[in-house]
Formats: sequence, structure tokens, C-alpha cells
Amino acid sequence: MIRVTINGKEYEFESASTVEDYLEMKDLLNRSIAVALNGTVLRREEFASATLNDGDHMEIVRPVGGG
Amino acid sequence: MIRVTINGKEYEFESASTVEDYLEMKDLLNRSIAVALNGTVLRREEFASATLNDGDHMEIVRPVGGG
Amino acid sequence: MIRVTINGKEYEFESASTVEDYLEMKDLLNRSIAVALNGTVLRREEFASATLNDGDHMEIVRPVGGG
Amino acid sequence: MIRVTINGKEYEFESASTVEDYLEMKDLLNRSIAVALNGTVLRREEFASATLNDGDHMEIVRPVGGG
Amino acid sequence: MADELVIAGKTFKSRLMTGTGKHRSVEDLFAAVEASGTEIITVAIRRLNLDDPNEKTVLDHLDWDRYQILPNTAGCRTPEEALFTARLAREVTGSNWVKVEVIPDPQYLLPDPIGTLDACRQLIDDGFIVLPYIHADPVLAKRLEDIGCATVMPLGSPIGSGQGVQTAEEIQIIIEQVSVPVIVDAGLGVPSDASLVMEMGADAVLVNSAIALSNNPGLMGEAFKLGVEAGRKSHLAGRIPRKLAAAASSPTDGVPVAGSRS
Amino acid sequence: MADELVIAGKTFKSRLMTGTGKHRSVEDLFAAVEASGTEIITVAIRRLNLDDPNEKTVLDHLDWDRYQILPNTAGCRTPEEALFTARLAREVTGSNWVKVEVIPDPQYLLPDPIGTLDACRQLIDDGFIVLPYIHADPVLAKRLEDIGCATVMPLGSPIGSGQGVQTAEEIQIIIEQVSVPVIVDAGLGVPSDASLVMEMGADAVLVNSAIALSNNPGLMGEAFKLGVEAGRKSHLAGRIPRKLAAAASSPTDGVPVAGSRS
Amino acid sequence: MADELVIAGKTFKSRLMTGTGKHRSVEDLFAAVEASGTEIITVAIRRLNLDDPNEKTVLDHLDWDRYQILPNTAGCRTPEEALFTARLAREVTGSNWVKVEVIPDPQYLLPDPIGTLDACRQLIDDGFIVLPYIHADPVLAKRLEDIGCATVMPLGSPIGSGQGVQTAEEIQIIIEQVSVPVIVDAGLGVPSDASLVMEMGADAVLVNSAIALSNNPGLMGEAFKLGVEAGRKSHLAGRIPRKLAAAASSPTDGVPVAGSRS
Amino acid sequence: MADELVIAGKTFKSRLMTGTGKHRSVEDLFAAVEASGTEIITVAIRRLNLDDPNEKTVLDHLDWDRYQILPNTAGCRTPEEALFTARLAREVTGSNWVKVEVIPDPQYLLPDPIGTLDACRQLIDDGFIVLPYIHADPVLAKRLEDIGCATVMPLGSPIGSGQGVQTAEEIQIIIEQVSVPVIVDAGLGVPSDASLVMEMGADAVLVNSAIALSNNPGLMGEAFKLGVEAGRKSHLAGRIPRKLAAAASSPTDGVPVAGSRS
Repeated sequence: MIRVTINGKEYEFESASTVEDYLEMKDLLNRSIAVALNGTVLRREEFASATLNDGDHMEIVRPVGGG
Repeated sequence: MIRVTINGKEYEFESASTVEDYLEMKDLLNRSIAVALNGTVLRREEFASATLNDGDHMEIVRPVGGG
Repeated sequence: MIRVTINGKEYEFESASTVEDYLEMKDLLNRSIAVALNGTVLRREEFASATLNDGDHMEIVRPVGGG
Repeated sequence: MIRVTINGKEYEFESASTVEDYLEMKDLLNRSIAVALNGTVLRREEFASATLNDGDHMEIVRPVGGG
Repeated sequence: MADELVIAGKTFKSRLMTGTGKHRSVEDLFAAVEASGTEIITVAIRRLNLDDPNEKTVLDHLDWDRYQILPNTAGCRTPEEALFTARLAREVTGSNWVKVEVIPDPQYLLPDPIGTLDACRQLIDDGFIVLPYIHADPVLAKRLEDIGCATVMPLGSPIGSGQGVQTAEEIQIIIEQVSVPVIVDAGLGVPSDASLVMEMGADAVLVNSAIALSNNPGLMGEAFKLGVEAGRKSHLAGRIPRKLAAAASSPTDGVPVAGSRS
Repeated sequence: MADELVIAGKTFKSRLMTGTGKHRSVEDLFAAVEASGTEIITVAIRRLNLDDPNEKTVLDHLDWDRYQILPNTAGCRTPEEALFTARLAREVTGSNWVKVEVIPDPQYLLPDPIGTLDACRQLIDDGFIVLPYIHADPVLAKRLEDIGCATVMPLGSPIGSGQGVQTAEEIQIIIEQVSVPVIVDAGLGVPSDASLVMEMGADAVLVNSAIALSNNPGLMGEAFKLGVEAGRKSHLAGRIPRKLAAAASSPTDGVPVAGSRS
Repeated sequence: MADELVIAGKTFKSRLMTGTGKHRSVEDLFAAVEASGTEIITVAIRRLNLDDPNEKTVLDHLDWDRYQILPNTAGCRTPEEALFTARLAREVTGSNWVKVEVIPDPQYLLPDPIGTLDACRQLIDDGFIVLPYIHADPVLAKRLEDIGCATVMPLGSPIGSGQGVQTAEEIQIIIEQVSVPVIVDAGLGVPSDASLVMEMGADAVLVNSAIALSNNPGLMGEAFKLGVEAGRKSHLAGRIPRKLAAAASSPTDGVPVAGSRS
Repeated sequence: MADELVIAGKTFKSRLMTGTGKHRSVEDLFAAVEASGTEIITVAIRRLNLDDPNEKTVLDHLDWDRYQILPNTAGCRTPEEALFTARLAREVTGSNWVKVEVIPDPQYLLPDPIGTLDACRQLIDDGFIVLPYIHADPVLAKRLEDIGCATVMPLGSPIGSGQGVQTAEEIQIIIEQVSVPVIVDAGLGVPSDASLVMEMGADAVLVNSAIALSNNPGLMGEAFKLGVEAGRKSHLAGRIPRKLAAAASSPTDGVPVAGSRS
């Protein structure tokens, strides 16, 4: 049982998984988003290799209207 | 019975009288006021001779704070 | 010999003539101008009847660029 | 023969001397001035011990009118 | 429906009136008038030069039928002079429109409120369509509307000074209080001056020196055309209110946070 | 040759950059962006809502290929936060342009000069094209140019305040002293505000709230487009000087005189 | 020799005239009049309340002999009403000075130029010393001087608005063109407003609301006294010219240099 | 209780600081300093002229014990130069107060925000009482307060320009946001400029050129003294709010009516 904070909210997972797995599960893989893991911004090609471990912080962002 | 409008309000009098009589009656003779009768401004010395007749308009004014 | 002031300058003429004669002589009849004789603005149809007499003042104006 | 730059101008001296000697010679010791030697600001009590050597830069300043 | 300017029953698409004075060349005047898209042009009335009666003026080259000609009474110091000039103007231009200027002061060319009201009254009686040039005096503007003037033309700043709009507060009150078209005349130096009064709700502006004496009258004429349209559309669109504090234009929540914090 | 805006080697016809925030509807955003003719639009970077990941934003409807996307770092208070946000922005937008905002003060949203310079230095090292949002401080602007910023973006007044240009004198100095494009950002409320700085020689303006929160964003977007063009053309045409006294726009001699006088 | 204000042959040391209206209490009025050092106070003329003829007004407490009383015609919309009120004022105050107000507009209380000129002409014929309250219209001011007014009193902004001086350019021209004292009246909100016009060369100012409605009328009265004196002395001393560039106030050469450089 | 200015624990009655530069004569300096009532005077540090070491400066005539001496670092372009000059100043004046100027730009003499913050940090570590001269940047002002500066000294406009207060909005924000004394420095041309910022709540002003280069420095010094006091008292008394519409200062009812009407 691992805990990962995503966008400021804590989630629990049965087991460790990759960022790609998570995004696929949430059906976000083809969305225009960006991801940072523990403060480091990931490149798309890093999604598959980056694993979510207990205590990790992940940010998933998108562009929105702004000035 | 005569009617005189004073400062926009109508008043009734038993009989004709002078402006001076009226001011004396109202105890205004020694106050710093000015009087106009039917649109004509009176000088103090005219108070005694000016008579109030039915339908007359009289204005009695004083200085007040102003800018 | 008569003297007429035109646009502020005095001119001498052998004999009295009409405004129309003068304008024709100066080849101004078909120009876009307006004429005033002794302070009175003439209508075009009055040019033929208006005579220039000794001491008259005539103004001949045109539109120019202005703001 | 040593060369010392004082207030941006080069001066020659027979021999090394102290800042105090120099100021005394120029009759500046009791004036309200401040002195820096090679970029270091001196305290008054250091004048006697600070020696002027060949190639040194000295600044001697005073207050003037300013905003 | 179209957004049109109506003066004395006549309809205009352009809200930029231009003067025809001070141009360095006929080409400049043409370029400026063309580019500005103006439909109303002002002219002055002056003595013909009898020593050279055929000398051309810039106006001889304009196609008058394309424009509403608005003669002015520039140079007149009294109501009498204004009346005399207006009548000459009517004869020569065929137009009974007149921009009334009664100006005793040669230095700042500021109009005389009393003389102007007097001249307007007489000109209206004489059948003229009267557009008075005035100081930005709301009470005078109301009086001129009341006697039947077709518009009021308050000044932004002294004629030809290029100082822009020194009278914004007064012009705002005039716009509030009169119902005839308010045309801001005199002193405008750049398109932003024109935009500013149009944004406030002015109906039109009149520009001469700022275009004619620019280094490039054609380009400046176009610039004023755009500025007037910008100001008008802004007025119709409705501006945001002024606030002292700021208001973020990007969302204030959901800002991403580096791992160490959450 | 065309009058174009060049930023970091890219060429643009429009000198009006627009923000995409605060619009009441997608339709409003479309209308505004279309009418404004903008070629550069700013966007913010925010957390995806994981409870409703498919929720659309106004941006999902825009054809991104038509615009230069300029992500901002709005909401960042420190250089670190700005760097983090800029890198996320680069990944998601594919654009390495960034409008740097380092803003510690929530009330007036005024930028931090020290933090901004620091963030810009790091972002330039990291390969970004950097457009910093700054107070109208000429010395800071020069320093930002010196370290390689692509533009400087001085503020007219606080973001979203609609106060217009409270910093005209400083902006004029910045225009004199820096050679990268000067883009006036923040506080513009009406087209005349935009015209004013363009007339002074600014290279472009960025507008968001004044358009998005207008009663009619499409019409206001067009109004700003016209105002920016008006100001630019005025700058190129060359304005007349300001004078204290008046200068008649009609000839001063040759005024007709009624008979009694001559 | 002393720097004195002369109106209609009377000499005054103070250049601050104060109104007596709107005070919350007699104490406030006293404190304000005392602290302001005023020598000329305005009063209004109103109907005596016959239902309570002995009711006191703030004026019953002032020592009239210490001041030049300046009755106004506030509330009058026409020359006729102004004449009537002025004559009543003369009878009751014994003063033949009058501040002429002919104001048809209740919202902005702006004076009528035509009605004011007309009223002034009749009052002068009737032996009054006339001080007209006017819009800042230089041509009107000149005409009022020409018919014999003792001063002109152009407004800074609408009465009681506290907007300050919205008419600086026009007031500057009035100061240039008329030789009777120019007294700026209405709209002044703070001492800097008064200083500003005094620095320009105005001869005096009249203040009422800004003092009477301040939280501390006594202190504000003193503040205006100081501000008027500051402005007057500044005018006499002669201000430095405005420059675009800077000019160092400390010597630019002789800056000390750390040893490494020389 | 007295209304006093407190800087770094020292108490002052006067809120007018004066510079000692640019005076045409010792007499002028004396007259100005006397009349201004100043308690804090600034001085610059310059090389002694070794070719004429006994040459007097205006300062040789002042009684230094009567004033708080505030040396400046005018002429310094970098933090290093400012530190060096400040240390020389401390030795020669015995005062550890310093007005920090780090100014790379010779034309407008605008200060460098980064260099100024850096210099202030080092000077505070070195035991100085630091009064930095800055652009009117509220965020910079807050940062300078946070590191321990005794005051902040935002500019009104470029040094010696006499342009007055071009930065009113920013100064208002600084006054709101910092708790150390806010002293407006540079560009003030007339007392109304000083009154204006004091009315806004500034704690003091520093004036040099406007007094020294006036035609009559003594009289202008007094004028500024009065203007500063006027502004301060006005701030304490509390100004009336600005309104768009007018508010009569005389009662609106009870206006007398000529007989024909009632």
C-alpha cells in the first residue's frame, strides 16, 4: 500500500506503478498535460520509466485561460 | 380680513398694518434682517410707511452660513 | 471718374458700371465666388442690377482651406 | 624615488613616508577629511602607522554641498 | 442596424470631420482627406486676390459633391462679422451649414460665449444649420442646444496647440447634458486624444492641424480614422470600471507546486 | 516594406497581444481573439482537476497552430516557482517562450524586480525565450535586456485595474534606452490607453481584462486592434509638437470686411 | 514692502477667503475661521424661519466687524433673482460687496456665462462691488473685467466636489490676461490644490467644503492657510523650470575611487 | 502630543529634509537652511582639491551640531563604490547615517534596484543607518524595509527635473505597505508637490534643486516649509472625499423669492 500526493491531494495505491500506468488508467495519456515528479518536470518519454513510490509528490498540469 | 404671503406662506390679518407693526409684533425690529415687499427691497426707514395690503407678498431674510 | 474700394483696395473707373460688368471684365463671372456690396451680400441674380457708385465698398470672396 | 597616486594624480616622493607625515606636510591633519589607502578607508588613529609605498593609491576626501 | 452620426437630419458614416487648412501641398490634402474617410470638411472664406484672380487654392482640386461642406467664420471677432462671413459662405458654397467662430482673442483663439450665442441666434433665424465652436462650458452648450443649434463643438485645448484634451471633465458633463451631437474640436494632437473623447461618448471630432502638419498627413489621417473608430467601438462595447487594486487575469488557484511543498 | 514586430527572430503583423483569461464564455474568447487580430496569446498553467479530468477549458477550442503561445508564470511568488512553472509550460505547450511573472504582492500584483531578474537569468540559461513582466523601471529594463531577455513588458498600472497608463514618463524613458521590443502590459482599460503608448513608440501592448470583461468582448477586441494600429501609424507619421499658444488653422489675412470698414 | 491683496481699494493680508456653510457646529466654524486667518468670509441670504424667528445661525456668534462680509447669490438661477438677493444682502449686511452666482444647473452647479455677465452689469450700475463666480473661461473673465468687476472667481472644479483644479490651463490664461485679482473658487479639496493655483499666480482662493467637512475643520483651516502662503511665496520666489532629463544635485566630478582604479 | 518624525530612534520636528548642493552662494545656503527649518541636511563626499586644499566649501560655514548630517553616495554606480564612499563619509562626518544612491544611468539618474538592495544589505551589516534612494517600486520598498533600512526614499520624478510627482499611485501603495518612514525625494519643483505627497501620508520630503536654484532660495525654503506643514496637517485633519457631482455650500432651501412668484 503506497501513498502518493497528486496535485496536493493524497491517493493510495495497491502497489507502485509508473507515471505512464497512472495516466493510462486515468485516460490522460493523450491529453495535453505536463507532469512533475517530486519537483522535477518529466519529459513525455520519461513517463514510462518514472515510477511512483510511497511519499512521492506528483503534479499534473494543463494550460488554462490566463493573461 | 386681509391675506399676506410672507416667506411663501399665507397669513391672515384683521386689518392692514405697516411692515414696522408686523416686525414689532413678531419682535424682529432689532434683528439683522432685510425685507422685500412685492419684489421691492425696503430700506429700514421705509418700514414705518410701507403698509401690508391684501394679496401682498413679503420676504423677510437673514444671513446664514454659506460658501 | 468714380472710386470703388474692392477687397480693401481703392480702384478708379471711368464710369459707373454693374457688379456683373466688373466680374465679366475680370473674367470672374463663372468662378465660385461671392460678392458683398457695402456690407450687403448679393445673390448671383442681383449682380446684373447692382451698380458700382463712387465711394462704394465691394468684397469678392472665395473659399480657401481652413479648419 | 617612489610614486604615489593621490586623488587620481601621480606624485613623486624622495622616500617612503606615513600618511600622517604627508597630511602634516600639506597642513591637512586638522581638517575634516577622510583618507583611503589602496581602497581601504583609514581610521584617524591609523594615519601614523600607514606608510605610503611606491604604486600606492590614496584618496583624500571632504564633504561638499550635495543633495 | 448601422451606427451612424446624424446632424440636422443628414446621416454620416464617418465620425471624423477634417479641416482643409495648413496643408503643405494639394497632394497632402488629398492623401489626408482620402485616408481619413471624412465626409464633412471645413473651409474658410477669404478675399479673392484680385492681382492674381486665377490663382488656385487646394479646394479647386477637391470633388465637392463627395463632401458636406462646412464653412467656418474663422477670423471673425464679433457676431456681425460672423453673420457677414456666413452669408458670403452660403452664397459661394451653396451650403447653409456654418461652423460659428466668434473669437476676440488672437493668442489662444478662445471663443466668446456671449458673442457666439448672439451670432448663433441670428444665424438660426436666417435659416442656417449652426454648429458653434465653444469653450467646454456645459451651461453654454445647453443654451445653444435650446436655441436650436445642430451640434455643439467644445474645444479640447487651444486651436492648433496639439495639447490634446485639457477639458475632459467638462466635455463629459456636456455629453451628459445635451442631446444634440457633441463634436470635440481643436487641440487634438494624436489619435489617442480622439479615442479618449469618443470613449467618453462624444459623437464626433474635428481635426485639422494634427493631420495637416504631421510629417505624413496621409498616414496621420488614417491613424485618426482608426483612432476615432476605436474610441467609438469602445464606447459601444462598454469599458471595464477603474479599480484601485489589481485583479488577476489568470486563475489564482491550482498553481502547480514543486514536490517539497504541497 | 512592411512594418512588422520582431521578437526573438519571429515576425508578427499584429502589435496587439491578448490574454485568454477571464472570458465569460468560449464564444466571447473566440470573438475577442478573432476581432483583435492577435497573433500572440498568453496562457496560464494550472493543475488538472483530477475529479473531472475531461472538463474542458476555453483553450481546448482554440486552433493553437494559428498563434504563438506565450505561457505565463502567473501565481508564482519566487524565481523557483517561476522556473518550475515555466518548465511545465514548455512540456505541455511545446513553446519555449515564457512571460515571466514573479509577484509576491497579492493586492496590487506588482512584480519583484530582484526575483524577476534572477528568474530571467536562469530561464535564459535553460534555453527559454524570456519576456519579463516588470514595473516601469528603466534601469531594471536595461539590465533585463543586457542579460538577454527577448522583450521587456513594463506595466501601465496594476493588472486588471483598468487605470490606464500611470507610468507614461518611465515608459518613455524605457523606450529611449532599450533596444529590444517594449510591450506595455497590464492596466490598459480602453483603446486610447493603447494608442497613447504606441504613439510614444512602444512596440506592442498586451491586453486581457479590458477586452474579456467588457460588455462586448468581440467589439472591444476590434476596438483595441484599431487603437493599436492608430497609435502605431501616428508614431510613424510623426505628431505635431505641443504648443502653449494657439495657431489658427484658417488663413489669418484676407478676412472679408463689411462695407462700413475696410 | 508687504505683499498684500487689494480688492476694490481695500487691502488684505490673507489670501484665503472662506465660506461659512456646512459646518457641523459653531465651534467648528470658529476654529476654522480663526485658524485659517481669513479676512473675507462669504454668507448666504435665506428666509427667516417665522415659526422660530429666534433660532440662531452660526453667524450670530461671529464678530462681524473683524471680517469683510461677502454675501453670495447662491441659489439664484437668473440675473433677476441674483439682483433681488444682492439687494436684500446689502440691506441686511450693510456690505455692498457681492459674490455673484447665477446657476441654472442643480447637478454640477456650473454658472451661466450669459446670465452672470448680465447680472454683473446691472449690479455694477446699482453700486455694488461685484465678484463673479465663473467657469474658467478666459474670454468671459476679460469681459467681466472690462465692465468693472472687482475680481473674477473662476472655478477649479464643481462646488463641493473636492476634485481640485481641473481647469489649470484655463486659469493660467486668465491670470495672464486679466489685471483684476483672480480668485480661484470651488472644488479645492486639499491645500496642495490651493498652493498649485497660487504658484501659478492666482491672487487668492476661496474654500468652504474642504475645511467645513474635514474631520478636523480647525486643523484643515490652518492647513489651507499654510498652503496658500506656501503657494504665494513660491510664486514670488520663482520656481525652477521643468526639465525632461535629470540634473545632479551633488557635484559630478571628484568622486572618490577605490585604489584598484584611478 | 506632538506630531514628530522618528527615524532610527531619533526624533525630528521638521519633515522637510534639504540638500546642500547647487547653491549660488553661502548666503543662499544659509538663508535656505534657516527658512526651511530643516533638521536633516544631506552632503556629498568628494576629493579634496590638493592644488588648493584650503579652498572653502559652503559646508565650512554651517554649524554642523545643529543638524543631523546625512551623507549621500551620489556619483556611485555600483554597490562597491557606494560602500567605499559611505565608509569615507562615516570617517569624515562622524555620522553613520547614509543616503544610498546606486545610479548607473547618467541621463535620468534613476537608481538601480538590484545594486541598491545589495549595497543596503552590506551597509546595514557594516553598522550604517541606511536611507535608500529608490524608484517608486512598492515591492522593492518592502524588501528594503525587510532587510532593515531605516526609511525608503522613493522618487517623485528625475533628480533636479522639477517635474513634480509623476509617481503618485506607486507612492500611495508604498505608504500603504511599508511601516518605516516614507520620504519622497527628487523631482519636487514647488511646495504643492510636497503638500501633495504629505497629504497622501508620506512622512517627509527631501528637497534640494527646487530651493537652491529658485530665484530666491530663502523665500522658497520658507515656502516649502509651509507646504510640508500644510500637507501634513491636511493628512491629519482628513480630506473630504472626491465627488463627481457638486454639493452646494449654501443652504438650498429658503431662497428668497421676488413678489411675483412665491
